[in-house]
Amino acid sequence: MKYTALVGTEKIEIDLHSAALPTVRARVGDREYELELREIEPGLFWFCVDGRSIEATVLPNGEGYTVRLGTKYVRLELLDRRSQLRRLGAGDTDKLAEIRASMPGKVVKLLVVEGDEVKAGQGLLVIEAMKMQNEMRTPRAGTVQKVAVPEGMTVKAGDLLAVVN
Amino acid sequence: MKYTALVGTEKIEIDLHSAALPTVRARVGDREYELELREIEPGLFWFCVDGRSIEATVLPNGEGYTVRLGTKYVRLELLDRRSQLRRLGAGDTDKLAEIRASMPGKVVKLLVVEGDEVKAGQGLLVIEAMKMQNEMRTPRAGTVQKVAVPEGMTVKAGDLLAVVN
Amino acid sequence: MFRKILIANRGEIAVRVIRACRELRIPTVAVYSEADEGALHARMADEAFGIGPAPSVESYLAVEKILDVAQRAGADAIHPGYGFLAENAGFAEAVEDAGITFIGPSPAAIALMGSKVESRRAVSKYDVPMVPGTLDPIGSVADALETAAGIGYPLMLKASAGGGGKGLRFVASADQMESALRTTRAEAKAAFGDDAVYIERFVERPRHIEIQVLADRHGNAIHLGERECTIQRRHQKVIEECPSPIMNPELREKLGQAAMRVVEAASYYNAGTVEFLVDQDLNFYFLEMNTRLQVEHAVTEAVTGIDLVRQQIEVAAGNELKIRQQDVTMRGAAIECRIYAEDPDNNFFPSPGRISMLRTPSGPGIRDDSGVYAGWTVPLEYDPLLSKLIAWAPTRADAIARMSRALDEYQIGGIKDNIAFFRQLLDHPAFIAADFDTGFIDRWLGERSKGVTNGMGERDRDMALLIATVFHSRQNSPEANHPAAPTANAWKLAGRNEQLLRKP
Amino acid sequence: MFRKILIANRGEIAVRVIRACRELRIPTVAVYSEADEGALHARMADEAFGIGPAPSVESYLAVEKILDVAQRAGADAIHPGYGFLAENAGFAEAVEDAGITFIGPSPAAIALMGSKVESRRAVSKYDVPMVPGTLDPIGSVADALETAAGIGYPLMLKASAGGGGKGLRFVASADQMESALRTTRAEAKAAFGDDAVYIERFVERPRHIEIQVLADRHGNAIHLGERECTIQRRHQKVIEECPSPIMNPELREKLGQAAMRVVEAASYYNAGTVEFLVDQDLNFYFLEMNTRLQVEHAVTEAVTGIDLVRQQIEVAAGNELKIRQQDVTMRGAAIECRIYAEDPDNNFFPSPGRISMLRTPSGPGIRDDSGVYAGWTVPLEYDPLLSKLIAWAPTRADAIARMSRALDEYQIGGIKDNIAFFRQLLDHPAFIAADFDTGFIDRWLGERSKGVTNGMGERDRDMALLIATVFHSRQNSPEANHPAAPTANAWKLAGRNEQLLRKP
Repeated sequence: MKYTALVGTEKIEIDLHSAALPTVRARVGDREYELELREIEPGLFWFCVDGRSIEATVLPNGEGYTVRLGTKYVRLELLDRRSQLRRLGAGDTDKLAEIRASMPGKVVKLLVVEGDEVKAGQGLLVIEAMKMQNEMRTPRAGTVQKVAVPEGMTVKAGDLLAVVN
Repeated sequence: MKYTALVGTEKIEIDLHSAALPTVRARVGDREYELELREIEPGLFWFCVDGRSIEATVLPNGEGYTVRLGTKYVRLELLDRRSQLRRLGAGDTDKLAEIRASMPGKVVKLLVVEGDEVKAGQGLLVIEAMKMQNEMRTPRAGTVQKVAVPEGMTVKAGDLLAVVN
Repeated sequence: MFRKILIANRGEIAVRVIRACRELRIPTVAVYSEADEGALHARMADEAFGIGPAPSVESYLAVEKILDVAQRAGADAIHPGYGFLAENAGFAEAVEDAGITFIGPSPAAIALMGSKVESRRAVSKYDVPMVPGTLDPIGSVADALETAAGIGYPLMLKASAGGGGKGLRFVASADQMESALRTTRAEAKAAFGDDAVYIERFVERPRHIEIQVLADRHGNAIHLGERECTIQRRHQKVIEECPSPIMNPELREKLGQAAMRVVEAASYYNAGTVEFLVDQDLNFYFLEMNTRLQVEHAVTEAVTGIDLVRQQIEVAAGNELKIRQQDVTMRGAAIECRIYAEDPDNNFFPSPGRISMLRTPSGPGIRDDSGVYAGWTVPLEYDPLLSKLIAWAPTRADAIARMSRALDEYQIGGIKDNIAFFRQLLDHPAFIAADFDTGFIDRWLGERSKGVTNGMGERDRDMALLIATVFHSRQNSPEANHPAAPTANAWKLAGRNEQLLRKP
Repeated sequence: MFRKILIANRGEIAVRVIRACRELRIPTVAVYSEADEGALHARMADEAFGIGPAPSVESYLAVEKILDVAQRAGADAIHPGYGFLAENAGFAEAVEDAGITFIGPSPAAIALMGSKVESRRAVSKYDVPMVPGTLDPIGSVADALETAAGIGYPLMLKASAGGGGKGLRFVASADQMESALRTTRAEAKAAFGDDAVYIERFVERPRHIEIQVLADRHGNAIHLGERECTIQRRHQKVIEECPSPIMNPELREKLGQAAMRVVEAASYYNAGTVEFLVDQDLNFYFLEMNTRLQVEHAVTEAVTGIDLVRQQIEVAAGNELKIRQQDVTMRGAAIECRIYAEDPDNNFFPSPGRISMLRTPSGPGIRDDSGVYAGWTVPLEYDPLLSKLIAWAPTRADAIARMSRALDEYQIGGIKDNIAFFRQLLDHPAFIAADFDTGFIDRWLGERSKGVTNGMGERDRDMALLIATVFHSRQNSPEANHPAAPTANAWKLAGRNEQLLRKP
């Protein structure tokens, strides 16, 4: 099975030969690896390589993963063929700013209505979670094209809140 | 589903009406119970009854279970129809003493051979586990009818070691 | 001593109080909201009662419901923990009116110290130095601008009913006043039900140092040394220490004496904390008194060996303080990290959700005061504090090393946490040198690396990618997780095919 | 300081040493046998090397393999923990010969104190009182009977190379001698590779009290107070305390001075423990010196605040002891319970196997030094010690209450443990009154209830049976555990039926 890992802007090709624990084998970029990987519990792995004893945790993170090896971490997105195609098909959204929830929470106040002119950095609405209030701001000046959520609504991380063009 | 619980020598009939968490219902003896049972993780349950907050752990124990409610425990065997039949079919073994391993371990020394005459309390063999040696003794005098394990063998709890008649 | 204690709180502080009660062999009653069904504090208490929907106003702030449970369960004392109703004088009064002991100070002391204005007025008569500012709440934006002009910028806006870093705003210049006033009032209203706000001069590069006090109802009062709470983010404490690295015996004595005068001014009893700002020249100013247990009480416990919750209960039961001032000795150094469900790489947004994995540290000098467990879903509705991790060692440097070690052991899966953030903070030269002020974290966050990796080598990165890919592929093919399953399926399939073949 | 430390051990003590190294920022090397693949100590170390099959002689006792790993990994010091090679003078010598520092005393001191006979001979010159007995190993059964007749029954048989309660037998009368001698020799041979055995007079109702010592290579030595280790089962310690409840400053001073003379007699350096028997009149007798860290070292750490493993490493690196005798202060009281995988209701038989669930206690004053984790399979081959649980509090009574509370929080699933046994022991009036001797547990076990229940009421028993039945029925119908599964199957089935119908 072939994947493409996206680390920041860098793309790394991964050819996973075997995912059958404990012996996993893959080509990462142009380097071949074989690890004796033990799954201590789901998402927590342990392996030894060159004598080094390494614990790795894999944490789903939005559309990707954060992998920690000891105190070091790397964030990545993993694209299989399907998600690559989807990504390629996505349109150019440079002229729009989609403001999305970066945390789960509740919309406690709308500060604008559709059609309002806004300055870059202006607050659009306030989200509250775990006693924290956060003003969600627009990164660009423009017109509020859409307010996607009503006051009082509970949103998940990634939900669309508003669009500014 | 009907079961018989054996607590020591006492038999208690249980008619389990529903085992679908969280609401479980059963008649125990002649008393009806309904509990809102949460499984915190396998074998660890939590429920409230009359305001009391109770954690219950269920630990498989040989052929039965040990259930702990707080610091109190009860040991039981649970017989469904099949195991009741098996139990009823078992022959009378009063004239034999079956010496079984009460712990997992390794047979490190045989002290008797088949045909030996033994006194009550005499050691038959020595089992070692986790650096502990234990002489397995016969509860009754008689003749060693069978030595069921060779030296060096690893045994599980409950395995037959020897028979004295 | 009490027959039964109800804990009007949740999470790690409810667990903390239950532990103290268990050690005193006093039965406990927990209350829990619908979001907290199966929460650790409810599981650990001897009795537990649901008190309504998730929003605090309908459960943990619902005074009538809590009093009703107390009476039904036969509790003769209530411990409020911190937050929620802990500093609500009306609650304390309702509790006492119901013939139940409130484990805390008198309603009058709570009311006095709960008002920044009244408390400063009372304390000012007792020779305790204070930061220049308004005593009275400010009115309109125009009033605020006028008053501010008199004091001078930069300044602070503070909710009169505030505490714990909520309802605080830094105002650099006049043009920020309007927006700052609006948000501070809104937060104050939401958090404390009171939107009164006052103004105070901003002290440059201050330290935040607080004195723990204990007083009984017989006029005995002692102080248990200080806590260094300077490391804050957006005016909320994130890491606390005991002792303060800048402390010397003379300053400690002076602060302790000032705290005793505040206790006197409020006719205070039970545990309390007197907060001071300390400037670069070691001048100190009274900030406020917290009339409850503090989140960071455990660092004082580690250094003095005194169980503060137990002392609270004993004093509330009417006992005389058994500890005299000369019995209080400080040994070694302790640090506390507040482990939060939040994402330090995304502006510290809270991260509620299910904890899929939990590995907590232990070993010498480590204490983990947690309110969660593996499998628990951290609710959206409450404070994101998961646990307080405390490290004690003979010296501050050793305590830092020990805390680093413990953070490396701590693993939380399924939600985001600030463990890696602390790990990085403890390596910061300014932290190690104890050369910081209350603005340290906010300045440092600007420089802190938030890239896709924190310096992982290429080979390790490759292996990390490989492991993520293995995890991903196994997640998306469930059979891989259950080696037995494919075989069983094959079997069934074979059986079915056979049947089909045999039929005709 | 050292570049890298290899830990020639496993389980909780290897984890303990790794923690100390991490705090000193010294990289660690773990070794593990085939039975310990994935063991906690291997996971926590910076490096880990497999060293062979499960039996200790082929792995943890295989000197050549361990030295080979040390050299390959570039370790310049080896910590032996306790047990295995910790008191093997040959190993210590081989380590030093390989140019690696042995973190422990000199090979000569190990050899001297490892021989009960030689140690008593050496110590006897330094005015340290001793129990009457043979200095030389005994020969045949006939020799033993003759010697015994001279000393008088009851008496003790002791393996010359023994320690930690292994290779010890009580002999009440002459007719038990033959069997006792055979088993003691066999156990001694198996455990220590040496079947030499000696005889000692049995002291009636003695206390077992030991003194912790620390000495550097520059002639500085201190003692860190005592530990009460009287609570034993079959001569193996099960619960330890610091301080001893019978201690007074004069006796402590006398024991400390005697321990210092033992250190002098052995030219001892590093950490060590001098064990004494103390009779009902507070007379004391030198028993032996343990030339290593003790299992129960953590109670001393809790009370003195001194990290003994760290001190071991610093002293081994050639540093002078920084702590002087007058710096050693004892605060409060600490208790340790040894959490074993064993079944107290079935003669304490070991209970290896997979840990299906693990909930460890924490909170104020609690330390859990564990070597296992949820999901780990406790191997059959080694000591059944899972963890050491330590409770500290200002007084002994408070420490007992705290330990009880922590034991209530501790939950281990899948294997048997002795937690409930400790819980019962801590409630025993004789334990609470500290009125016990080394035979206390063995006498108490006779009376202890081992019934099918420990006094659960009928209603609770009914609910317990109900819950067991629910658990049982869910175990035996796997769908119940995966609520989604039946639905999914029904779906597929429906789809299949539809296809069949549509085909013709």
